[in-house]
Formats: sequence, C-alpha cells, structure tokens
Amino acid sequence: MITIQNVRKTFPIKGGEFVALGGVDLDIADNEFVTVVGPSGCGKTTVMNILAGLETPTSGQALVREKEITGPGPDRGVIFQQYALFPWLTVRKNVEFGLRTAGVGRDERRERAQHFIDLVGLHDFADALPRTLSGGMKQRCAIARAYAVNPSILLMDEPFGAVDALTRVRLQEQLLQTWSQEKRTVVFITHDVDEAVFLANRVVVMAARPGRIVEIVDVDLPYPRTEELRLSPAFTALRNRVWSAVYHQEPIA
Amino acid sequence: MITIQNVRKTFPIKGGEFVALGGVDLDIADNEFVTVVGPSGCGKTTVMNILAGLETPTSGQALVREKEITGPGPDRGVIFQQYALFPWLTVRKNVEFGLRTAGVGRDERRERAQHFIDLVGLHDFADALPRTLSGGMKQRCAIARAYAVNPSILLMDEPFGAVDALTRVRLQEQLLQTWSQEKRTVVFITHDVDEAVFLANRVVVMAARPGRIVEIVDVDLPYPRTEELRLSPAFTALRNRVWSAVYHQEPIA
Amino acid sequence: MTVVQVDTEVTTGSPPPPERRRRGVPKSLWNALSVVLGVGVWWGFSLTGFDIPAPPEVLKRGGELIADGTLADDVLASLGRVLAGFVLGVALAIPVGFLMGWYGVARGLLEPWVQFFRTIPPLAIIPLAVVLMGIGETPKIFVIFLASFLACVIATFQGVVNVDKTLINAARVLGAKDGTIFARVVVPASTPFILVGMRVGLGSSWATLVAAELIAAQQGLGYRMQSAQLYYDLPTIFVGLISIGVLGLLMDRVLLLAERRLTNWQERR
Amino acid sequence: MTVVQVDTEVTTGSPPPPERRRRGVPKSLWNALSVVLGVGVWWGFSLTGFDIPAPPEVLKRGGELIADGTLADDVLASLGRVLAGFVLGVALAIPVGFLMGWYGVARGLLEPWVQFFRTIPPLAIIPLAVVLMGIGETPKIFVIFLASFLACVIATFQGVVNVDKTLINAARVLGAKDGTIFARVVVPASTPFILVGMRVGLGSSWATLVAAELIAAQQGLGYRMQSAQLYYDLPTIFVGLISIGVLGLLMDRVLLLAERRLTNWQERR
Amino acid sequence: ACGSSDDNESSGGTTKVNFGYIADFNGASLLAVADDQKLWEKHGIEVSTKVFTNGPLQITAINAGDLDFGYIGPGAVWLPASGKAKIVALNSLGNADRVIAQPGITDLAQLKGKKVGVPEGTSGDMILTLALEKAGLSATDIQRVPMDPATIVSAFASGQIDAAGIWYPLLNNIKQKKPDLVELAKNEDFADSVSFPTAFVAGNEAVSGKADTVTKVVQVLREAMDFRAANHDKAVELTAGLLKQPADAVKADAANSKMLDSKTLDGYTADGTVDKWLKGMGDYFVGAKKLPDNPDPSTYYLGSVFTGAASK
Ligand SMILES: Nc1ncnc2c1ncn2[C@@H]1O[C@H](COP(=O)(O)OP(=O)(O)OP(=O)(O)O)[C@@H](O)[C@H]1O
Ligand SMILES: Nc1ncnc2c1ncn2[C@@H]1O[C@H](COP(=O)(O)OP(=O)(O)OP(=O)(O)O)[C@@H](O)[C@H]1O
Ligand SMILES: [Mg+2]
Ligand SMILES: [Mg+2]
Repeated sequence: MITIQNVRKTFPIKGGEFVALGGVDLDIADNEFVTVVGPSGCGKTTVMNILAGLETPTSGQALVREKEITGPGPDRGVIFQQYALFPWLTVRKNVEFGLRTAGVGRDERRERAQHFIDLVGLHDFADALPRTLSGGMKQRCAIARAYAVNPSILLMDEPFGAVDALTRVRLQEQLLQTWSQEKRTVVFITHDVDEAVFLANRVVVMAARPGRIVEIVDVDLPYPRTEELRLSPAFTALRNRVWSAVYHQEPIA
Repeated sequence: MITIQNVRKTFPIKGGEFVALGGVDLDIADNEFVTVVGPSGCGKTTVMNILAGLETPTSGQALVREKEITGPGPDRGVIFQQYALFPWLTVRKNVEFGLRTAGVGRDERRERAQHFIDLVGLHDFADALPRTLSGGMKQRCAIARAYAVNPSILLMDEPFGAVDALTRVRLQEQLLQTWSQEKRTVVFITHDVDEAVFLANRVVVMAARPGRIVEIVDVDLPYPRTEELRLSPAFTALRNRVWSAVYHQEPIA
Repeated sequence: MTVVQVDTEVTTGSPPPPERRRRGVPKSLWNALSVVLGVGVWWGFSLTGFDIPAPPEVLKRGGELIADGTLADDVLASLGRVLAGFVLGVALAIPVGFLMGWYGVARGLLEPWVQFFRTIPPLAIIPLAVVLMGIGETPKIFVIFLASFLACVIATFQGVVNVDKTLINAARVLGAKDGTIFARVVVPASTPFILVGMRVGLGSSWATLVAAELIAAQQGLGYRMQSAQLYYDLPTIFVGLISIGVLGLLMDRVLLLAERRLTNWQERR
Repeated sequence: MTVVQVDTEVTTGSPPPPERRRRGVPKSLWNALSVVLGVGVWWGFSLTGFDIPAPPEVLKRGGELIADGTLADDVLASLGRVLAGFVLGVALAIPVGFLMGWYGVARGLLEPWVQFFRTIPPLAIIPLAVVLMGIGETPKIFVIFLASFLACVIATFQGVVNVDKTLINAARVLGAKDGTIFARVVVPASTPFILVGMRVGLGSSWATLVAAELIAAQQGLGYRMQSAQLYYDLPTIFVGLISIGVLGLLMDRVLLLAERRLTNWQERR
Repeated sequence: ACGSSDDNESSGGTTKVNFGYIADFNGASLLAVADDQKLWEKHGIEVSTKVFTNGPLQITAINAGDLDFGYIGPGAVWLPASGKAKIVALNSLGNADRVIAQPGITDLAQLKGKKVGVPEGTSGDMILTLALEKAGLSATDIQRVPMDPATIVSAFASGQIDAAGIWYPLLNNIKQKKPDLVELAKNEDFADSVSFPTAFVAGNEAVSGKADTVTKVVQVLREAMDFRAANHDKAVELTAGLLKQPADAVKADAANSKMLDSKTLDGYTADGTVDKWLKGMGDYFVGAKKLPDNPDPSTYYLGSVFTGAASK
C-alpha cells in the first residue's frame, strides 16, 4: 500500500524555486498495476524518485505500508530512465549486483541472473561490458537487473523507451505475466498512451506547471491482456480518453 | 547523395570479433527522407556513426556526394541516442554551440537559438542547466541544437524516443514541414514502425547477427502527411508490411 | 519469471545523501572543532616531554615576528614566489596535458620526461637551476613552477583521456575543430581533474618553497625556517610552518570556491 | 522553421580520433626517440661547459657502482622504503578520501589537516619525525608515506565527490548499504581519479626519498646522492638521479598497466 | 657530572651503543679505525653506527633517545654550548675552510658590495664572518647570499657569485672550473683567536647516567686517535672503504684537517687550550646571535672524563 499525501517538491533555481510537484495525492493498493503518463517535464520521474526514497518531498509525505519513506530499499526495485548500468561490470555482473547485496550464494545467483538475462534476450552478451551494448540492449540489461532482486514494489521509469517494437511487446507480455503470477505493486511511467492503457489497472494522467494529477482512469479490462484486446473498442475508448486527458492540457511544459 | 557500399563493421571483443554490420549497401538520394527500423542491436546506430564520420567502416566505404567520409562535418547534423548535451552549458548555450563554431554573430546566434528553443518548447528553460531537465526535455534540447546549424544532411538516432506523445506528434509534424519547405536529406532511426512509415519516403528494415538490410519499403504516400493519413488503409498496409519485415526475423539480437 | 526471494525490509537507516549535506551542523563548525583538537594534540605532545615548543611559546614568537615586520616581509616574498610559480605551472600544464592526452606523438615524446622529472627531488634540481638561471628570483620561481607543473600536467592529461567520448563527438558533428574542442569541451569536461591537479600542485608549490629558498633567498618563510633550523629555533620553525599551512589553506579555499563556480553544472553528492 | 545558413563544407581534415591511436608509429617508438633526444640535450649541455658530467662519465660511474654491488643495495633499500611508504599511503588515502567525500563531518574534521600538511615541506617534518619515531626505518617510511598519502587523499576525495549520482542511486535501490556502495561503486567509479592520485603520489614518494634518507640512512639512492654531494661527486649524483627516474618510470608503467586493466570499461579516446 | 656512582651497567657483559657520524674523513675516520682494530670488542662495546648528514639532526636523535653518541663539526658547537649535549672528546681542528673570490678580487676589503655566497651556520659562514671582521667590514657591507654548499659550487663556478665562504673538498671541484680563483682567507689566519674543532658528543643523560659506558667509548676513541696519528695512510684507506669513496678524494679531504692524538689533547685540556678554543667559538656564536651568552666551556666539555679515560 503506497500513500502519497499532498506531496510538493520544489527545486531551488536561479532567482527562486521551481515547483516540480505542486500537491500530489495518490493511493496505490497492494498488487496494483498503475501507469503514469503525462507530458515531458510534468514530474513523473520526480514522483518515482520520491517513492524510491531518492528524493524527499519538500512538504507532504509518501508512505509505504504506513511507514514514511526515508531512503531506498530492496523492497522497491527501480528502473531508471537513464539505464544507470555500472559501466565497469559486465551484463551478468550488473544483473547479479542486487543478488550479491542480498547475500544470495554464488551458484544460485548465477542461475537467477542467467534466467533474467535470457528473458531480456541478452544471452549472447552476458559477458559484454555496457559500453559495447546498443541503447536498447542497455535498457534491457537494466530491466533484468531490477527484476532479478524480485522486489515487492517495482518502479519503472519509461523502461521500454529505447526498446524496439517486437522486444517491447514481448517485454510487456512478460511483465504482465509475471505480475499476474506473483502479484506485486508496479508503478510504470511511460509516454506511450497505448502502453499505459494496455498494462494498467489504473492510468494516472499528470500535467505540468505545477506537476499534478489531472485525471485517474480506471482500466476495467480483463487480464490476461492479449493482442486482440488492443483492437477492441473498449480499449480504443479508454485509450482515447487517456489521450485526450493528456492532449487537452497546455501543449508542452 | 549518400552511398554506402558493402560496408562491414566489426568490433574487437574478447576472443574474436563481433560483426556489427556485415555488408550493407544503400543509396540515399539528395533530399530523401529515409527511416531505419530494426530490432535492438542490429546496427542502426553503427550505420549512423559511419555516416556521421565518427566510426570508419572495417571494409567497404561510405560516400557523401562521391567523397569518402573521413570525419564529422557541419554538413551532417547528428542527434545522438544519448542526447550528448554539454552539461556545463545552459540549454541556450548548448543550442548556440554549433552556431558559434560556424562563426555566426552574437545577435543572430541568439535569435536563431531562441527560435529553435521555442520550437521544442523549452522557452522557460532556456537558461537552465541540463542536469535540471527531465529526460524528454534533454532530448528536445538536443534536437534544437542539431536543427540550429541547419545541416544539409540530418542524422537522427531515435530522436523522439523519450518524448511524450503530444510533443512527439508535434515534433514529427514540424520535422516534416521544415523538410518539405527546405529540402534536405534525413536519415531517421526509430524503433516505432508507425513513426517510420509516417515520416519516410523509404523505410529501411534491418536485421541483426550480422547487421544487414533485409528489406527496403517504398512509402508512396503523399506529403504533407496528416493525422487522417495514419488511419488510411494504405498507411496500415505499409505499416503492416514493415511490421512483418521486422517481426519475422529472429526475435531479439 | 522465476521467483526470487530477497530480503525486502524497508531501509529506514540513512536519509538520502543529497540532502545530508545541507542540514545539520555547518561544516565550518567541524573545521573549527578540528583545529581546536589538533592544537590540543600538539599542546599535549609538547607537555609530555617531546622536544617541541608549546603553543603559547610559538604564539609569542609569532607576535615578535609580526611586531618587527619580519613575518609580513617573509610572507610577501614567499607568497609572490609561490603564486608566480604556481600560476605559471598551471598555465603551462593545461595545454601540455591536453597535447599529451590528444596527440599520441606528443604523449610519446613528453611522457617519459614528465614522469622522470616527477620523481626527481627538487633539491637535486637546484644546482642546475642556479647554473642556468643565476641566483635571482628566476630559479626560485622555476623550482616551484616545476613542482606545480608536474603535479598538474599528469592530472590534466588524465582528465583529457577521461573526457566522455560522446561529448567530443557531439562537438565534432557541430563542426568544432581541435582547438575549439579543446577550449570548449575538453577543458570544461576535465575541470574536475584539472582542479585535483591544481590543488595537489598548490600543495607541492608550498612544499617546495623551502627548497626553492635554499637558493640565495634574502627573506621568505622557507628561508626563515631554514635558518631557524640551524639555530635550533623551534618556535620560529613552527611559526613558519603555521604561516605556510594557513596561507596554503587560504589559497586552497580560493580554489575550492573557483571549483564550485566552475563545476556547479555537475551532479554531485 | 527559420532558415539558418551555416558553412557546410565537408570536413576532410582529421580522421576520427578513436582510430588515430591504433595505427601509425607505435608509442614506444616515440618514447625511445624522446629519450634519445633528451640524452642528446644533456650531452650538449655538458659539452658547452655547463658544470654537469657527460653521459659516458655517468655511465662509467654507474658501471662501477653496479660492479661493486653498491647500486643494487641502494636500489633495494630505497625501493623497499618507497614501496612501503607508497603502499601504506595509498591504502590509507582511499578510505580516508572516501570518508571525506561521503561524510560531511569527516570532511570538516580532516580537511583542514590534510590541507595543512600538504603544504608542509618534507624537510620540515624530519626533525619532528626523528623526535617521535627515532632513526630507524619508521621515520623514513613515514615521510614517504605522508607524501603519497597527501597526494592521493585529495584525489580520492575529489573522485568520490565526482561519482555519478545516478550510479549511487542505482546501487542504493538495489539494497546496497554505505560499505557496499563504497567498495563496489565509489571505488570503481572514482578509479580514474584515484589513479591520478596514485601516480602523483608515486612521484612525490620518490621525490621525498632524498629527504627521507637524510634520517640516518646507511644506504639507499637518496643517501648515496646526499653523501656524494659532500664530495660534489656529480657522476654519482647523476647515477642516483637516473636510477630514481628509471625506477619511478617503471613503477608508473606498472600503475598504467593496472589502470588499463581496471578502467578498460571506460569509453576513452 | 662525571664519575657518578649510580652506574648500574655490568662491567663484564657487552654494552650496546648507537654512534652517529658524518660521512667524511673527520667524521668517520675514528670509527673506521676502531672497527678495523676491533677496539669496540676490546672494551666490551657492541656498536651500531648510523650515518647522518649534519650535526643538529644527531643531537635531535640523541635527545629523542635513539642515539648515544654523535659527531659534530665546528658549525654545530653552539648546540652543546647551549646545553643540548655534552662534548666528550675533541677530534680534529678543521683547516679546510676558505673565503674564496673570483679572479681579480685580491683583497678582503674589495668584497664590499659584492655578492658573497655562504652556507649559513657552517664553518664556511664562520670563516667569512671572521674574515669580514678582520677586514673591518660589517655583515651589511656585502651582499650576503645564503645557499647550500653544493649550490655554491655551481653558482661560483658559473660566475653567479663574486665570493664565497666554503671548504675543501668542495673547493677542489670549484678549482677544476676556476683554477685561478683567489683564496682570501683560511682557518690558520685566525689560529690565535678561533680554532675550528670537530668533536664527539653524548647526551646529557648518558653522561650522568651511564658514566661507565661513556668512559669506555672515550677509551675507544683515544686508542683510535693514536692509531690514526701513527698510521695516517692506513686510516685514509680504512675510511675510504667505509665511505665507499675513492681513496684519493678522502686523502685530499684528510689533508685539510689537523688530526689530534690523545696525548696532545690531554695536554691541551690541562693547559686550557681546549677551553680557549671553545671560548673563542662561543664568542663567535654570541656575535652571530646563536648564543645569548658565552657559557664556561667546562659546563659542556667533559675534559676530566677525556683525560680520566686514559688511566682506566
Ligand atoms: N535538480 C533540478 N533542479 C531544477 N529543476 C529540476 C531538477 N530536477 C527536475 N527538475 C524539473 O522538474 C520538472 C519535472 O522533472 P521530471 O524529471 O520529474 O519530469 P518527467 O515527468 O519525468 O519528464 P520526462 O518525461 O521528460 O522524463 C522538470 O521541469 C525539471 O526541469
Ligand atoms: N564498442 C563496441 N564493442 C563491441 N560491440 C559493439 C560496440 N559498439 C556496438 N557494438 C555491438 O554492435 C551491435 C550494433 O550496435 P548498435 O548500437 O549499432 O545497435 P542499434 O541498432 O543502434 O540498437 P538500439 O536500437 O538498441 O540502439 C550491437 O550488438 C552491439 O553490441
Ligand atoms: Mg522522466
Ligand atoms: Mg542505437
């Protein structure tokens, strides 16, 4: 259970402060799949950083299971918009990082890492350094790394942004499948409205200046979501509703 | 006129070499708009780097107007997949960088820079440093910077990858509009099949292992391309053709 | 997806580091505490029979040296030398470090000698400096110059080598030639390294002062300490040490300020 | 979209830099050329009447010192001291630099003293070191230790401050605590800085050797040079200088090799 | 202070002694001889010698308890005089110091206004001061340029300074470059007022607490002195071996000092000559402001210990 209560976040800038989030309220139930969409610069990453414990709200508070978030923890896995791979570690070592931290033994670690490396299709690059990977491969490595520690809350900031269409569909399906098998809370940021609707229980639409929630759209479509569903009128209706919620804002930040 | 003749590119890796491009041939006419799609890791960025003059082919050659490419030049503007903003310069200074290099005077420089900053919707952030920008804003800044020097060839590597839906549509329209007003050659890499078809004269579909061109799809749709066009059967047919060209490859790199 | 069971306790221990710096006791207070502690240790040592003068004794001697103007003269003389040598050293080190990092040939030619001279004690340079440059201010400044140059050139070089390739590529495709790339990409991007070099170089400059002022100095803190050493005049040596330390600290603070201005674009903890 | 007319000539000047390094004359050839040039300059100087011995004279003296075993003993003695001091200095500097970069309190407490001692000439430390540590190996190693520690700590500190915040955040969200972050993120990420520090520190260690061996050394390169100075035995001094230079160069090469291994993950020009 | 009875050292077993020296003929010859002639073993002492580059550092080490005995040149005699240590034996009279000038300067008076290099606090400094005094010049009449000894060699040879207070064997190197340099003053010019003694020192505590050891060490030194006086060439050879220097250089070095033997020193101690030397040094140091006043030599020169060692 994640609770965001009247969270404001301002950044000091030259000659004053910039209001990145101006009073955000949101409750996310356990095991819910929430996607966040909104124009660039509306504060999506900021919300995620606060949930991850990497930023503290200027006022208001963010709670996980009634406890205030005071720092990051392995219960909340994060996929960063900028990949944030450790450049000195191979793909495998990157994926194993969280497992080592958690004290998982060598053999088990290796096995689990291999599983997630295969999942994101990097089997042939398991021993490559990040600098030899393409943009999409880096992002897939970051996904494998976050999945590997199996956090109960998964915070994902545009995780499929640099991934090609096919892999993207596959990763979406994988994500949903895993989620339905072992329920967990997922907060998923995307700028792709289709993706937002396809994945979510609820779509949170944010607006900029100041960053705020303008609409929350419940997606009452059944799981498992299939490719046919994408073509269904119900999906299209929801998609259009979210689209117009994003659209009929002031154009760009 | 860009000519790519039997270009191979290999990277040395532990215990051998990795064939990133295995014999690519492609001619791009002056003022053509070519988009490149393909699975992650298939060598799209590598092709672009060779055209930009940042990498040299292992064998074969790449020519611009019959002259072999030996290095980067201001005739070829580049937008990088990783933004590559100068972190110590404000948005405005970043956009002005290429203009200063070209010796454009102070006032004119400022004016032009402002124009492109407005275009990408960063007017309120003109004097902000990159570290205070969101992911999408960084990418927009990189776009403004490349546009500002008005190169005759524009090489764009997933330029709208981190940009939200609305801005994306707007930037696509802007790009096409500018392109039809003052023609130039555009090589545009994307992993979004819709985007590839929507923008291009020709869509180049690449495959991985080794990186190669598997199909070139001519897009005989009229310009200007409109939102209605996206819904037309002709568009859908082309889109499906490209989609299946990408799809019916081996799944992931 | 395989189930992986990992410890999922919520970390409540440490607050996020970026905030940590801003609140709490101000740093200058810790500085002050640290100085007080240090002086306490020194006093303790001097009381427990070690052959070093106690703080009051040094203070008294310092008062005398200030009163008769010696300290002011010495400080001025030394400060001038250190500043001149340091500034020249840094000013040369940055372009040379760039050349070494950028052009393989320059690196091949210069590196052995830079490495070689870095290991040569300044004391050994002095006779040569005197032969080549006489006994005026030039050889003194030269010895200091060499110390700061050598510390700084290595750092600049490393900085240039470490500049993010993507940024250089970005500049190149925007039409920048080597000169522009140097001035507008490599220098700002390697500022953190160059600043390490400058700070280490500043330390070396002061540390070399005593050696430099072996060369026919009429005044200066190094000279004063040197002659006090012959006279076993420990309080004067301590006054000299403290003056050098304090001046070095002040100059370092100026560099830090400059750094804050120059690298405020960085995301830092 | 406004039309912007910019010079659009195709650059044909310089090939892309990442390639430049790999082809052409190998770097060691330039190194060799540079050494030959340097020796030539030296020989030239010695011929034009400057008071320095010519290369053959130094070579001859070197041969003698090698033949009677003195050089080997001296080298061993000095190498041991420098290695011990350097390794200890670096080993302490890395955690201390980390503490200073990470914890505001540690920084506030330690920084004034690190800065202070950096400006203190090693020559001035010697009497103090003798008083506190006697005349055995301890004070000699201590003086060298201090030099390398101080150069390295500042670089490590700067390295820690410059570590990409995103990487630290990535480690934190993967459950890493401060200790793990230090060992597995901060250390590797600041390796380039630490290596600058180690290389500068290595230079300082050797440069301090002469000062260190003022303290009742029975053998060692610094001592040999010192005693040769009593008789103004320039060839021996030059043999000492060259030995120090060559040893320093070799150790630097080892560091460079280590660097290449440790930072081969970096994209570098 | 001598002859105290609280001497708890066993007279049978060997006593360990740390002995500091400077690596030139004056400083090292007695140790070379004593070692060669097994004089230490003879007196039941196990010696460990430590080489230093100057006197003051040895006195620092003595006071820190790391060294028992040391060797100082004339320039450092003010340290025992100010109570930092005690002189247990004299060694030689320095004869190596000169005031030299570039060709063309023929007289001390011509130094007025000239650049004169001087290694401060050394015997070179002393001879320059004495020479100026003799010529009726004050310290401010010349441009005094303090530099270290090796620098003087290069500075003088390359003509950067007009004159210098310096000593052999360094002077030999200058002579190679400037054979026609002029020697304006030498130690002997001042023999009647000041001599330049080199000496062995011990810590204040050792002298009161370990009188027996001091006596044994002085006995070793006495015997070594006599051997050195009788076998000059052999002493040179032994010293050259210890210092790893060519014998020629050491021989030239040895020629510049007047070595003393124990008989002579006993005589000089008895008739007050030693006190006169030390008094003269003290006057100089007071003039040079290194000493506030000139103490009675008997407070820091243990003449009775030196002569007393002969009869034991
Ligand atoms: N350190 C900072 N200093 C000043 N302003 C900042 C800082 N970090 C973020 N901001 C501002 O806060 C706003 C929200 O940023 P955020 O990164 O949360 O946007 P976002 O919704 O994730 O956008 P995108 O989709 O482009 O990634 C932006 O306008 C940004 O300029
Ligand atoms: N320096 C390098 N060393 C080794 N392999 C490399 C290097 N650079 C790229 N590669 C490999 O070359 C292949 C093509 O990379 P490229 O960056 O061109 O892919 P891409 O098509 O742009 O992928 P994406 O859409 O994910 O950005 C990848 O498999 C990558 O691992
Ligand atoms: Mg974001
Ligand atoms: Mg790519």
